Amino acid sequence: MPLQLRGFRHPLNGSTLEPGQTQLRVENIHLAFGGVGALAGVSLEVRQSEILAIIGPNGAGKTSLLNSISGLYHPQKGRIVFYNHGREYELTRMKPHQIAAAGVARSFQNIELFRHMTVLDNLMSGAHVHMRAGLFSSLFYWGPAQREQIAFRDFIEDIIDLLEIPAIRYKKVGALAYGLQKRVELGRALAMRPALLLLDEPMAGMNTEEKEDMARFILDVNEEHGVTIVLIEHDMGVVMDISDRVVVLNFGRKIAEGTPEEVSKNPAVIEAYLGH
Amino acid sequence: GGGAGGGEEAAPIKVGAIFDLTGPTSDVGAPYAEGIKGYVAWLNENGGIDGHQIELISADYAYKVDQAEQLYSQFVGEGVVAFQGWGTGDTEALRSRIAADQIPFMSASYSANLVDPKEAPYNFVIGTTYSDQAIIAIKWAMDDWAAAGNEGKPKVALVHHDSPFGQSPVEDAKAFAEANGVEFISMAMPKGATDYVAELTRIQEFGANYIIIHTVSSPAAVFVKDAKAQGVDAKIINLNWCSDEFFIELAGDAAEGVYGVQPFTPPSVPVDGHKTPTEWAKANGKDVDVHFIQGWYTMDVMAAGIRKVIEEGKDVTGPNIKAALESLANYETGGVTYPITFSADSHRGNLGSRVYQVSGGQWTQVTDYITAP
Amino acid sequence: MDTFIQLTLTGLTNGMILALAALGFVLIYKASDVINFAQGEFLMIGAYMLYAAIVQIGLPWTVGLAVTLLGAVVLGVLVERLVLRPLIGEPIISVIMATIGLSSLLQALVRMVWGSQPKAFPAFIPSTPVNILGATVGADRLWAIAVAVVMMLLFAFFFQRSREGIAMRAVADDQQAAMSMGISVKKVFAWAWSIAAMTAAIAGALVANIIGVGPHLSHFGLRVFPVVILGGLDSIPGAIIGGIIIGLLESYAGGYIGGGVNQVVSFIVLVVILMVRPYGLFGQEIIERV
Amino acid sequence: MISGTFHTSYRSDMALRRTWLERLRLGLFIAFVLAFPFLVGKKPYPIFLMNQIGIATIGAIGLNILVGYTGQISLGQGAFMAVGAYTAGILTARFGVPWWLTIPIAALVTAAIGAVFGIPSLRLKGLYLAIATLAAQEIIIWVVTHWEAVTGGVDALVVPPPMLGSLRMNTDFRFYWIIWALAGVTALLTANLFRTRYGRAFIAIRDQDIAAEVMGVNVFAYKLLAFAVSSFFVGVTGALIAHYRGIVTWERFTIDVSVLYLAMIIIGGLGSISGSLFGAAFMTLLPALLTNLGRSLRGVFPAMDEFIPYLQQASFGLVIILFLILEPEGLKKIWDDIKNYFALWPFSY
Amino acid sequence: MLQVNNIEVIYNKVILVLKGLSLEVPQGKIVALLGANGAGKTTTLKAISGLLKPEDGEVTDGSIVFEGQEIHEKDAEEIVRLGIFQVMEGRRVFEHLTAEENLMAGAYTRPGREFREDLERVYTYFPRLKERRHQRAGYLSGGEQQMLAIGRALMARPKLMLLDEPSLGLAPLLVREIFGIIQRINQEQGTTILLVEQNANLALQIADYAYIMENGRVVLDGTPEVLRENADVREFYLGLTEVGQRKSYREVKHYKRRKRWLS
Ligand SMILES: Nc1ncnc2c1ncn2[C@@H]1O[C@H](COP(=O)(O)OP(=O)(O)OP(=O)(O)O)[C@@H](O)[C@H]1O
Ligand SMILES: Nc1ncnc2c1ncn2[C@@H]1O[C@H](COP(=O)(O)OP(=O)(O)OP(=O)(O)O)[C@@H](O)[C@H]1O
Ligand SMILES: [Mg+2]
Ligand SMILES: [Mg+2]
Repeated sequence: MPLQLRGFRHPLNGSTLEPGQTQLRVENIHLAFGGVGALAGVSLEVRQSEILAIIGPNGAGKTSLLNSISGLYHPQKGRIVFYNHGREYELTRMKPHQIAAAGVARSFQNIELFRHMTVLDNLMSGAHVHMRAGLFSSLFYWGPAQREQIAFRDFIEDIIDLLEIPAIRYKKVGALAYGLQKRVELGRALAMRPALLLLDEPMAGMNTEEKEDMARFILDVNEEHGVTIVLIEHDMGVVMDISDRVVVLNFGRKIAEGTPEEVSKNPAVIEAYLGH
Repeated sequence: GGGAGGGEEAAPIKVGAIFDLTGPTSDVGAPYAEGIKGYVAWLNENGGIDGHQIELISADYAYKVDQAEQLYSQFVGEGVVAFQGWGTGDTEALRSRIAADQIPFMSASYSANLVDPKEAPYNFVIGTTYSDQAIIAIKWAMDDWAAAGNEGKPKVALVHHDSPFGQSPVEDAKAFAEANGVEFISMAMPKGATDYVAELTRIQEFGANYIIIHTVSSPAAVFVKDAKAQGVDAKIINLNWCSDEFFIELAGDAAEGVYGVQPFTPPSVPVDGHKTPTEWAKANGKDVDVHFIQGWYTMDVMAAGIRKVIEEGKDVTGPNIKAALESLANYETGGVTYPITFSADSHRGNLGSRVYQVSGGQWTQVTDYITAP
Repeated sequence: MDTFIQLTLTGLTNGMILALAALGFVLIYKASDVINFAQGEFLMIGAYMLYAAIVQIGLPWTVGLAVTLLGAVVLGVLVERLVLRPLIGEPIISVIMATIGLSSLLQALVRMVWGSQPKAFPAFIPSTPVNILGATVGADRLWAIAVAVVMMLLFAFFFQRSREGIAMRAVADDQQAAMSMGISVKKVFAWAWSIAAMTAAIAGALVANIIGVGPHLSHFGLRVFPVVILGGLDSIPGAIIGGIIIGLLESYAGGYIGGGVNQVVSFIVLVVILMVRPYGLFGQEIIERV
Repeated sequence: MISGTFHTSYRSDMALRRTWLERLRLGLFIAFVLAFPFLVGKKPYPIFLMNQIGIATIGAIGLNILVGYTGQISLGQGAFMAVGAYTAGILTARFGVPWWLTIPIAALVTAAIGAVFGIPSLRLKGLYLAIATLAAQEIIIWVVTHWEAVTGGVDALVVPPPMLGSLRMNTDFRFYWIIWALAGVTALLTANLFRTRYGRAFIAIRDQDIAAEVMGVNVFAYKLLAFAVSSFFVGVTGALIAHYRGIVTWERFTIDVSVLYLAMIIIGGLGSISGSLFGAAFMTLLPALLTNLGRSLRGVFPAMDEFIPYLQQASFGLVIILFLILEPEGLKKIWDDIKNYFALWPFSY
Repeated sequence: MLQVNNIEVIYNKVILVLKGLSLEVPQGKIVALLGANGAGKTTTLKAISGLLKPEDGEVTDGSIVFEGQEIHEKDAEEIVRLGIFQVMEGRRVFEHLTAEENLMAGAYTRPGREFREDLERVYTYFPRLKERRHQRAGYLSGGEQQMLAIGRALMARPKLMLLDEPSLGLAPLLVREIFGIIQRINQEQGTTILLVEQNANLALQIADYAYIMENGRVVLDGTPEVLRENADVREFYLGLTEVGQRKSYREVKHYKRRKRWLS
């Protein structure tokens, strides 16, 4: 037990790879809903500890791509491979909860928190995959179950500090301001101790100041804990500033890839997404 | 306690009762309740039992079993010495409890399970049991078949309510039929159906000559209407819960000619025993139907047991009432029922029923008492 | 073969009556996401109102029917106004519970006014047996089929094309957004409940014509569940087809198997179908996108 | 929460009762339960009512785990209770298994059956699932009444009285202790469950099942688990009824019972243990209250005699409706409001 | 055309959100309403359109006058009939209805004979909606849903259109397209527009006048030209540094972090 306890003191990163190694490979995936194609042969690679931004017009398939990675959608063709714990996970064959256990965490385009739980419980439920206590010891709240809860509480408190939300710990999330909810959602994903963090428009609907805060947290997680981040965002200011690489989707296809500078000068991207 | 004497001061005797006035069986539960209440009122107006008034502690339980348990517990707490229940659900649910509390119990559930004092020591059954009614129906069918000059034995179908109440006579009827070489089938009537054509189709394929219906009036009425529409020519015999006035009203023309096995003589066949309840009801603005009579005489038999206890000078307690009832032999109800007899070995109080037939929109007598073996 | 035709015909007529009872149920669900546990009571009250109009007051049956429909509208509006409207915005399960309370209340009212005893219903539709392909069926049941079909067509048109129909579906989707379109949610609810009460009254009259009027008519409320779930809670054609399937199933089960398996069979089939099609045969899928 | 309470360790911060006031309230309640039979002078009827409340509380907590906490509406409560009752009854009556042992066995059997009937929740949601559980209700009761070889079919199953040495335990007074001990254990276990990952997963499924799945909750497995845990306690309720009443009849477990228990948890408070207790008490006492009100009314207005049962029935419906309109979050909310008022007292406003 | 005079709005009888807010929208103009998250912009629009009631909100003081008529006590449906139409935050399309049925719902208060013509008009503004007219709105992409929401408003032919964050979640190109269309609607149809936006930059480009609110009150108002010169507006709404350069989110991080250590 003590050994594992020390484990919780480790940074939030759940990856076993070295920075720069390939962590996720999306290979030529196709996804259609009753004839309507959402993804038509997308391939890309994500490397350990980078921030990869995915941009593209509305309906380009960005969310669908994230949903495919986290197992909510099942592409009709192609594979998605994820490397962690010294093995190769074929995500296209796994269920969402297995993918979560493998080390992929995410947030959602429209906030999908557990509305009737407190902030603390939301974060604690993020640590679900790491908890081990059995049903019976939990029912009786016996030694191991109790010790585990307390150990994780400690871990969660670190996230609360990081996201600067100690004051709202015991609040029900449903009653919180929009910006705070987005923060809690990030916290819940972090509680999974992810190797790969997928963020779907984490800053939509925020004002400049809130965007600045969010950018700060994302950079903290990435720079200090080394967590790989894939992020969808429409605010080009944010994308340009914080991402290492950018992938551009349009009509379910990848139309460009590169550094923010390269991509923002790409005529196809300007045509489809940025405008003149 | 009771005791002799019988002055004005005599202590009232508390009897508990639960009725279905608002539940699924309230159509018949309500007149039955009126009968019981009417009898008690009449008895009290006429000096009670040897000067002891009967205090009827009653409430509606809407055929909800947990309500029955609750009311039972409350009334026993208030000191009732005997209990009038109603349906199969409450009678079964309270069976163990009344035995432990030693409270004699009567109800309108005539299930054969209740007549064995070893299993249900405090239950007393006033009506002919459903099993006996079905057997009487088969017996009559055999006689009728032979009397009409037919060869061999008739084929009999029993359709019943899809519930323990309905299921209750099936085994015994089947055994009796087989023992007498009568071909027999039974089937449940689906709940809440708007027609029974599917069942009738099977009965016709079976080729039944007699159909026994053991359910309540509304579905029975639908059944006979369908039978008429389908041109079924088998004779139909209703058991007691559908041999009543509602059946005739609901089935209309289709009711004509239907037979009924009924332990309680319907008011349309006047007997001595009808006089008192009818007069009392007229004076108090109540309607009299067969269920009213049924309630009235159920309470009458209970009162007879209590009277016996008082006459013997014993305390009016559950065990004493039980003993008194068990010594009741050939108790006369003015021709309303077959004479009632209980013993320590059997609480099957009523061995015989008559067969009636609907004619001119009312029940008329066809046979005298037929008894089951 | 004869048996088969007879069972089929009976199943069909039964199914149509069930479908008719289910229509109002579906309507309420469509407009307000509410499962109305008091639908059986609506049906019963409809039958009693017609009984009162024809038998107790002695009106000709056409006038009686009109009065009954009017009464049903009043009932629907009252229920909406007094019970449902205060609950707008509350969790759906509370609203459902309220309809359960309502059923108990309506039962009591009916018994207070008309007593607990079933009554013969004056056959305002003749039940003369009609012979079809060697099978017999009451004329009243054929009427039930006709009425159900007409109602279904009316409903389908109403929801697909008419402005009020669209408004109703909009309200079911998002009440606040509907209000921002100038749609009066209160009016839509009042509409939905009164139309539902009217169809229930019609179904009640037809059923009472067949089995008499009494508190037991309310059992129809429960029998409607397998029908609407099978067809899809929010589908008008689903109610009809669900009704027919359940009607046939019960008829065949009763005719070929017997032993009281009829209703259990419909529930078993229901579960199996739901496992394959979780929104019934025609119900619309809940859109869940993250 | 009482202001000015600081917790010096996560352990005390995560305790079930976090303040002395909360602990005091719980202590008072336990003291009340212990003293009740003596307060009423061991009279059977009040004790019987408390017993009904206790039994219903266990069942309501069970149902609340499924409906209130996990968000899976169930109309199968009655049937699951029947499974518990028949299992306990058959084991004692036919196989002579000691009565106290049949309670956990019945609970486990019910849990297994509950999990089986939870399988449709793999694909069904909301009201569709509710109707599938209604099917469970119908199917189970059908099996109970038709599987004569095992259940005795439609005949009532007589259960020999539970004996402890030579004491018959199912008198109202003696069974009281068994019921309330089990009710206490049920409440404690449930409270514990909801401060670990299992309970949180249940609530997560209720609030946002897709997010729960992506957080690593095996939603289907946990739904089945919720059905099983819920049915476990419902099975306890059934077994208690079997031993307390000494007889098991199917008519005690109809759809009405399912609806009654749903009413309990809605009126008491969804997703709340104390709410389950409040609801159980309310729905048990309301009819008793109405009946007695009716009886005393009959004394005052004998002419009303005929209408009183209908008034009773009507007021039952009316009380439910009024309750939902005036306090849709249930008795629990009212209780919380009172608590909050006094927690801040005398500084409120 | 519209005057909001000193209104107070309270939610659930306790939460005071608007604390004496006033603004004016002249006929035929585009007026922008800017402000931080939670400032009460949406609340203001709902107070005007009568949509507060279902959320248990209430105008407790002040008045709202539209074309000389007090409207703050009227029901939403009445206000729509008077010619005010709100495009709600977060699109709120009817997911189970098709795109065209959504538009039909928008035309609910209009006489049926104009329907075809209005529909064509919407399709000329949003050709993409025509392609998707038989698709369930729930499956449209975010941008298409936003178009549908605005299209629904057009169907009602309002005199005053209230737009709540139309750019939310839209791609940059589409944002510009939508703003262009808003401007066209204003010019071609003469529809008056009250626009709530987080994207201050764009809003100020198309507005004739703007209000900035904070904490339930208007703190600043003026023409876009004037506001753009205001230092606070430049820093907090337009995200510009003192020298007019766009701030970098990456630098903000270090700046903020330093601040965090200090505090
Ligand atoms: N569950 C679904 N069923 C049917 N179609 C879907 C579903 N999910 C997505 N689509 C369709 O797939 C396409 C891609 O949608 P997706 O949500 O991935 O776009 P996006 O790039 O995230 O857009 P946005 O920037 O607006 O969020 C769209 O046309 C959308 O309508
Ligand atoms: N229905 C409600 N009940 C209680 N409080 C509410 C309600 N709606 C909004 N509020 C509160 O009112 C305040 C103003 O909210 P409003 O939605 O008007 O802000 P906003 O300026 O539109 O913000 P945003 O930019 O996030 O959309 C917030 O503090 C919010 O929490
Ligand atoms: Mg997206
Ligand atoms: Mg807003």
